[in-house]
Amino acid sequence: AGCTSSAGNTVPDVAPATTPPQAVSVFCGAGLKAPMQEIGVAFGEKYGIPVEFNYGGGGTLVSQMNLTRKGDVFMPGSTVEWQAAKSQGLVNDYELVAYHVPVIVVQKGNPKNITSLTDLARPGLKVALGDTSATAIGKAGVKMFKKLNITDDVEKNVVTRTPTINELVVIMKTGQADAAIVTLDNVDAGVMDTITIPVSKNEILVTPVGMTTYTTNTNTAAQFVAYVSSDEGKAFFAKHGFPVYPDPAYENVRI
Amino acid sequence: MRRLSLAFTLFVFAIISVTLAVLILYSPPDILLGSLANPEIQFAIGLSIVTSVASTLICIIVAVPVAYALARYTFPGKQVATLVLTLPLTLPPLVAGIALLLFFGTTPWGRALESAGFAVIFTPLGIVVAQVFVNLPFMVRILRSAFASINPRFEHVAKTLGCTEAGAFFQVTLPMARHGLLAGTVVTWSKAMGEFGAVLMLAGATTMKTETLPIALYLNISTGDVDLAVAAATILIFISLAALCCVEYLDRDVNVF
Amino acid sequence: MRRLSLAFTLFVFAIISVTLAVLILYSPPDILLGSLANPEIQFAIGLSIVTSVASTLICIIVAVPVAYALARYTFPGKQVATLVLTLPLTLPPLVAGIALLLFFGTTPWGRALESAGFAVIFTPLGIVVAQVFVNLPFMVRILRSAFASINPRFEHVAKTLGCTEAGAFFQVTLPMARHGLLAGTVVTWSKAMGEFGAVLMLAGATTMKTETLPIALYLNISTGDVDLAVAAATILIFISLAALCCVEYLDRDVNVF
Amino acid sequence: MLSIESLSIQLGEFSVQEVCLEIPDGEYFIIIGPTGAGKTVLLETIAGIYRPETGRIVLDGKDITRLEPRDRNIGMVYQDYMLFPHLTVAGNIAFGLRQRLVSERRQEDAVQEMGQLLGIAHLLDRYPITLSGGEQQRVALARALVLKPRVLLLDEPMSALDSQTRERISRELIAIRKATGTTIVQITHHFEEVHTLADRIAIMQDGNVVQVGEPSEVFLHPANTFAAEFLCIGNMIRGVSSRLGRLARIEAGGQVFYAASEVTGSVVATLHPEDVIISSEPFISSARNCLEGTVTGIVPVGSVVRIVLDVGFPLTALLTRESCHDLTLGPGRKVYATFKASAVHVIPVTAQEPEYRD
Amino acid sequence: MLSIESLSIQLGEFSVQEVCLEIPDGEYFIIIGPTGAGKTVLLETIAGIYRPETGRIVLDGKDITRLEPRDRNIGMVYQDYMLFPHLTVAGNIAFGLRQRLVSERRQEDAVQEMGQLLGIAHLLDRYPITLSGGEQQRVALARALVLKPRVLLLDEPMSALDSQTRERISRELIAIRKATGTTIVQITHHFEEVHTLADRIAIMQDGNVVQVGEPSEVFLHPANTFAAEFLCIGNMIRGVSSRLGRLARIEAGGQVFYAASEVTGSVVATLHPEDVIISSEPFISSARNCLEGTVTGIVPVGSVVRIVLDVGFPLTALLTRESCHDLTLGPGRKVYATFKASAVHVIPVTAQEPEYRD
Ligand SMILES: Nc1ncnc2c1ncn2[C@@H]1O[C@H](COP(=O)(O)OP(=O)(O)OP(=O)(O)O)[C@@H](O)[C@H]1O
Ligand SMILES: Nc1ncnc2c1ncn2[C@@H]1O[C@H](COP(=O)(O)OP(=O)(O)OP(=O)(O)O)[C@@H](O)[C@H]1O
Ligand SMILES: [Mg+2]
Ligand SMILES: [Mg+2]
Repeated sequence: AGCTSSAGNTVPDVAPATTPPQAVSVFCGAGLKAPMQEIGVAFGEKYGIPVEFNYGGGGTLVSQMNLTRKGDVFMPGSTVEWQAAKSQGLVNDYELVAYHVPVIVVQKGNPKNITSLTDLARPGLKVALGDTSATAIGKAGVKMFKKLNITDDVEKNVVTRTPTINELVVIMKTGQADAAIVTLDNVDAGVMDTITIPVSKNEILVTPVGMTTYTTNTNTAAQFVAYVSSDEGKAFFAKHGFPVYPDPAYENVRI
Repeated sequence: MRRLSLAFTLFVFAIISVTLAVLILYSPPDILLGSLANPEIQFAIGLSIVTSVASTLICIIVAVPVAYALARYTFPGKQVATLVLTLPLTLPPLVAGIALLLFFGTTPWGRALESAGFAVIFTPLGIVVAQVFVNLPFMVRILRSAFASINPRFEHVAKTLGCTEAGAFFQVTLPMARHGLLAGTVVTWSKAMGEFGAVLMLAGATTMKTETLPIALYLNISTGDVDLAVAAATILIFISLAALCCVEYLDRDVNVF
Repeated sequence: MRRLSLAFTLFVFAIISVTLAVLILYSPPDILLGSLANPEIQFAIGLSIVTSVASTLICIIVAVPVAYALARYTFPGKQVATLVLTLPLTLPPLVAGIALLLFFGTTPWGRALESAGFAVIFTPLGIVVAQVFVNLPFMVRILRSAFASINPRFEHVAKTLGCTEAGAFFQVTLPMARHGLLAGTVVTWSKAMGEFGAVLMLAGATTMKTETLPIALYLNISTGDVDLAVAAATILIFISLAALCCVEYLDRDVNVF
Repeated sequence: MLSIESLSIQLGEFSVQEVCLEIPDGEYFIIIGPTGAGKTVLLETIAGIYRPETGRIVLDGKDITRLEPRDRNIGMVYQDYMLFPHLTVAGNIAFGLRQRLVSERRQEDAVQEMGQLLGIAHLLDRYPITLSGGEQQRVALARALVLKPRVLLLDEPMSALDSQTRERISRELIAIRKATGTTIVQITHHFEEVHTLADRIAIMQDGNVVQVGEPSEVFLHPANTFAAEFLCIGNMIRGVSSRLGRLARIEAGGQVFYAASEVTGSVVATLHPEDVIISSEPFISSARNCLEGTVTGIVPVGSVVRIVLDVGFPLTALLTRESCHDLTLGPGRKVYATFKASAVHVIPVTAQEPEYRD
Repeated sequence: MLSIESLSIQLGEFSVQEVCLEIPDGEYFIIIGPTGAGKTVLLETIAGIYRPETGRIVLDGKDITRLEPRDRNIGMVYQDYMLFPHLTVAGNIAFGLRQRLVSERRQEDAVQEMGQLLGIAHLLDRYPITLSGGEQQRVALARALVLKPRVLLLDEPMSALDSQTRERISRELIAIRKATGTTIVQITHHFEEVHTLADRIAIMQDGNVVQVGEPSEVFLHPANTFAAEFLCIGNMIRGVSSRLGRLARIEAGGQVFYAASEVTGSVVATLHPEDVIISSEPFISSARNCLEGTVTGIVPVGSVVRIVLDVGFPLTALLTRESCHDLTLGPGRKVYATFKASAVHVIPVTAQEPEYRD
């Protein structure tokens, strides 16, 4: 079987290894596109193995993997999606690469004077959050509020829960909410201010990378996973504003 | 010709029915029944039906005069109007949602509407607004073609028989364009029923408030739960089936040739 | 009637143009130009145009005989076929994508096609397949109505003038249905151009390979880059504008009343 | 009184120019003219389908030129019927009544009555597309008649009917006009209808009204050679006229005959074939022209026979079959053609007028 | 040779039943009949638009009943024209030629020629919807004629034309038939066309062919009272016939007259008005019937005058205006009506036949 329609130096992804080398197919969270795209180029130059990314929401990627059994490497936004994939037998072990650090974003200049998580419980605020089941950030929020015991009060302020972080960014940009919880890499400093959440109260997410269970391209896949989780790979994440794993600041993050 | 087109029909029929069958059979009956028993899904079904019917009605009411004006009258700027009214067709729903969010959230008109009690952002009303915005150009485009295919002389004749202009339109042109009207209604309602991107942006996905069936389904996919998603899709298919049966019943026998 | 319908037109025109203007003005010109210079965006534009044109052509070629068969012939199971061919209309694109993934990924037919060199999963071909699957029912529904509105006696007359059945269709029925055909083409092409969910599912979002403009836009939003996304949408609007101008030019003056 | 005051209509390259007509109440007015003369355009303008460029249409002293069609109280039967394809025959007939909010019951009664009157009662539940041409035409008539309009415009309303049905409907039209005083303006290509129905007629040519008058008057004295030719006046003799007392002495083809006219110069003399008497012997009287000629053709035309003579110029006479038989006519036979000077109508040939051709 | 062999067609409630016709090559065959008789359905079945239930259509020995319309080499002009609205007049006329892959140039030439022939050359670039009725009809004719088919079916092809144009086109049709030997089958409501064009005619009623024959024969000897009535034979006298030598002695309304017929019993005697001679004095001869009567009506009909007498039953005679004037006829005047026994046609009245009504 051949994937004749793909461009350039890509080659069939299920055929036995031949020359030119078979591309690594990476199912990658859409939010990680910026650093991963560069890693792909660097990896290709270094090992002469092309990398093909398929971007999407974590859930979408799991569905695709489940239905098609394609993809050599899986790299979702957080370990939450990894667990979903693992429960379906699609992946096993991972390497951790970087942190997705939840932060509070507020409108530019912080007009509502929000300084901490507890301020989100203040009556009259408009808060936008991720969906509690569909997004890792939503799940993280639930845990944070529970820890602070402000779940009910925050819930009263929630104007919308969105299925991806994308909508939260757009909502903040169009001024439809006073505050939202997003991850650090999503912050657009031009239009919003960031309020950091202390690590103790935070629910920091970690981005994993690993091989799929069914890949036939084991060697290159392992090579790619190793590259991404190497310091060389992590540097690209650092460049794009991700704290890389492991970071002493986030030492006691539970995964 | 007959043989060829029947062969094509059989072929397309086979592909679509196999695909739908694969989809429907994929979700085990117990999951399907489980979803149906779920109050969240029940709410989503109800909300989807109510909003899609409402937005389709609004589309019809608005699109009929607009399409008629574009098909019949000449007025300054008609060509520009024709283009602008067709443009939103290509907007991906997500972008349409952003545009609506920008319009209602950031412009003075949008705020004026909101303070006049017409709040659309993150409300069920927003679902209807998003569906209308996304579907209206479809309805207008289809109806315009339907009206343009009808000889205006019939209206003139109706007027000499005592009709007002509106009377001639409602008693002659509209019934003569009923094929196009039905096609437009089916397309609009179907799209409204399945609409997702724009609704999500403008109305949000608040459980038991603005969660329509497609959104419920998307949330399920996002959690990686394909089975539940497919169950929701199956429900959607059965609702459509019922609705389309009604429309086909209306469309039956209206060929007077 | 005239005044009322023009008022409606003006109203809808105003809302749509303001909304589009807000969207277009939102992305500063330098970002817009920047995106246009970006090879990834350039590739996405090209891919979008190529795949949407291809899928529209396929839709036309397939839908014309199917719609004709449904409008003209009687055959056993016609009612069922009519319903099934309209059903996918309501499927949210994402679900349509899942259905296609199921079909091509899990069924023996799908695998047979793949081993025959017709690989659609995560390939550009998949984009076309997804667009066709999602849009074909629209085209069929609209064309069916257009054909049903044409008196078959014209075909009979053409046949007595020496036409074959196919000749009569292509020289009489199809030109007489050109309004509906153009409407269907505009709708189909626009939807193909903006299609996202089904394409994402089936063809994936591989940069420089299966990344269409709506997907580029989605990826931009995902990385928090709303400005770039809106710029992509603006480009989409301008492409549509150009295409629609052509279609309106074709549709001009074809009223022979 | 329906007055058309210098009405002009422009449609593409074609125009109706400065038409003036006065049609008194209850008149049966017929418009004739060659195909493409603008008859339909004129009638549809009166009905309100086209907007005139200039001129006025005045009905009973009220200017209706800019009035909505529905406020004119004018009914029309269209040449192409224009039945609504999505309504049954009954629905078509009742269409106008429904606009007037007539009760369902009375609509039904009126439709039934019209159906009986026009012989289409058995078709009421059918759709127009399944009707024969004549049936469609009668439905179109019924749809207009049922409204009992003040003025009825009929555009070739019986062209698709056989002569029996045509006669029956003509009788009904006359009865309706008598009962209601409706003014009827009709277009027809049947001269028979002109003779049996019309109070007055108008001849149109190329968007102009060429002549208006009572049928007998117009047939006897066509205004110009076009009218004479269009009216199929059998004999049109080109000649030169000079005065001779109170008569005109006309020389044509080497022969001389006399006409009761004062026109001199280059002329066309018209003479109806039925005014020509054929006899075996000459038959002299002061009032009559008598020319000798030979029979060149005998054409039976329905119930009569058309005899063509050569009397220096071709001359046609109309005889009943009986007379033709009694005279034992045959080609080459020498006979005499007698006609009154008063039966000859003389039309001056003006420079502008196109050459008379056949 | 076009043979229609017991053709039956069913359309809704209407049916054409067991029609048999034999039309030899080059014949001009005319079908007449009241509106809704099934003439159009019959013609369109021959053209291939409707499929017959039973029966065969055979052209030149070849069964074409199930053949595709395009393989029949039959041209048709439709009653409702059926011009293609999306094509110009030229496009409509060239349509059939395009199917035959005739070269562009020759198409254009043929279209031009047809345009000239039918007087529509100035309309070639227009769309049908802007044409007048008569113009559309001529385009429909041109579209069929240009293909020079083996058989030409014309469904009321000149109903929307004025008499001059009609005459011109009739002449062209005759010329075309002469030049190419085309068989022409035409439907018409104009008896004039029957007389001037037809070799043979058929009368249809309610889906049946009632009578076939040469026009003169059919007009003189209608097969039944329906045909006689439909043909507008002016006098239909109901009476009782008995044999008297080689004649039939017919009693009607207290009067007695003789007919050259062998039919006895309850009869209807038909007599053409033009066969009745009116005189002031009786005019005795062995071969003639001479009845005394009073004038009850004088109706001028175009170029002739219809005189209605009461001779015990109503009797109509046709005179030229001249004769009418010479006889100084007027209502109430006592005159004598003379007609030959051979001019009277006697139709037996059978039980099934519907009552003769007017
Ligand atoms: N919309 C139009 N554009 C251009 N020319 C037109 C239009 N409508 C009518 N005409 C022309 O105007 C002329 C008069 O048309 P009209 O229908 O009045 O003729 P008519 O006298 O009724 O002829 P007929 O006896 O054949 O019905 C025709 O030559 C026709 O081609
Ligand atoms: N599709 C149909 N369904 C039912 N009845 C039909 C259909 N088509 C025609 N008829 C009926 O068949 C009869 C014959 O129609 P046809 O058109 O042959 O009449 P015709 O003799 O041509 O009359 P005309 O002189 O009025 O044109 C009519 O009474 C008509 O109503
Ligand atoms: Mg006309
Ligand atoms: Mg007919």
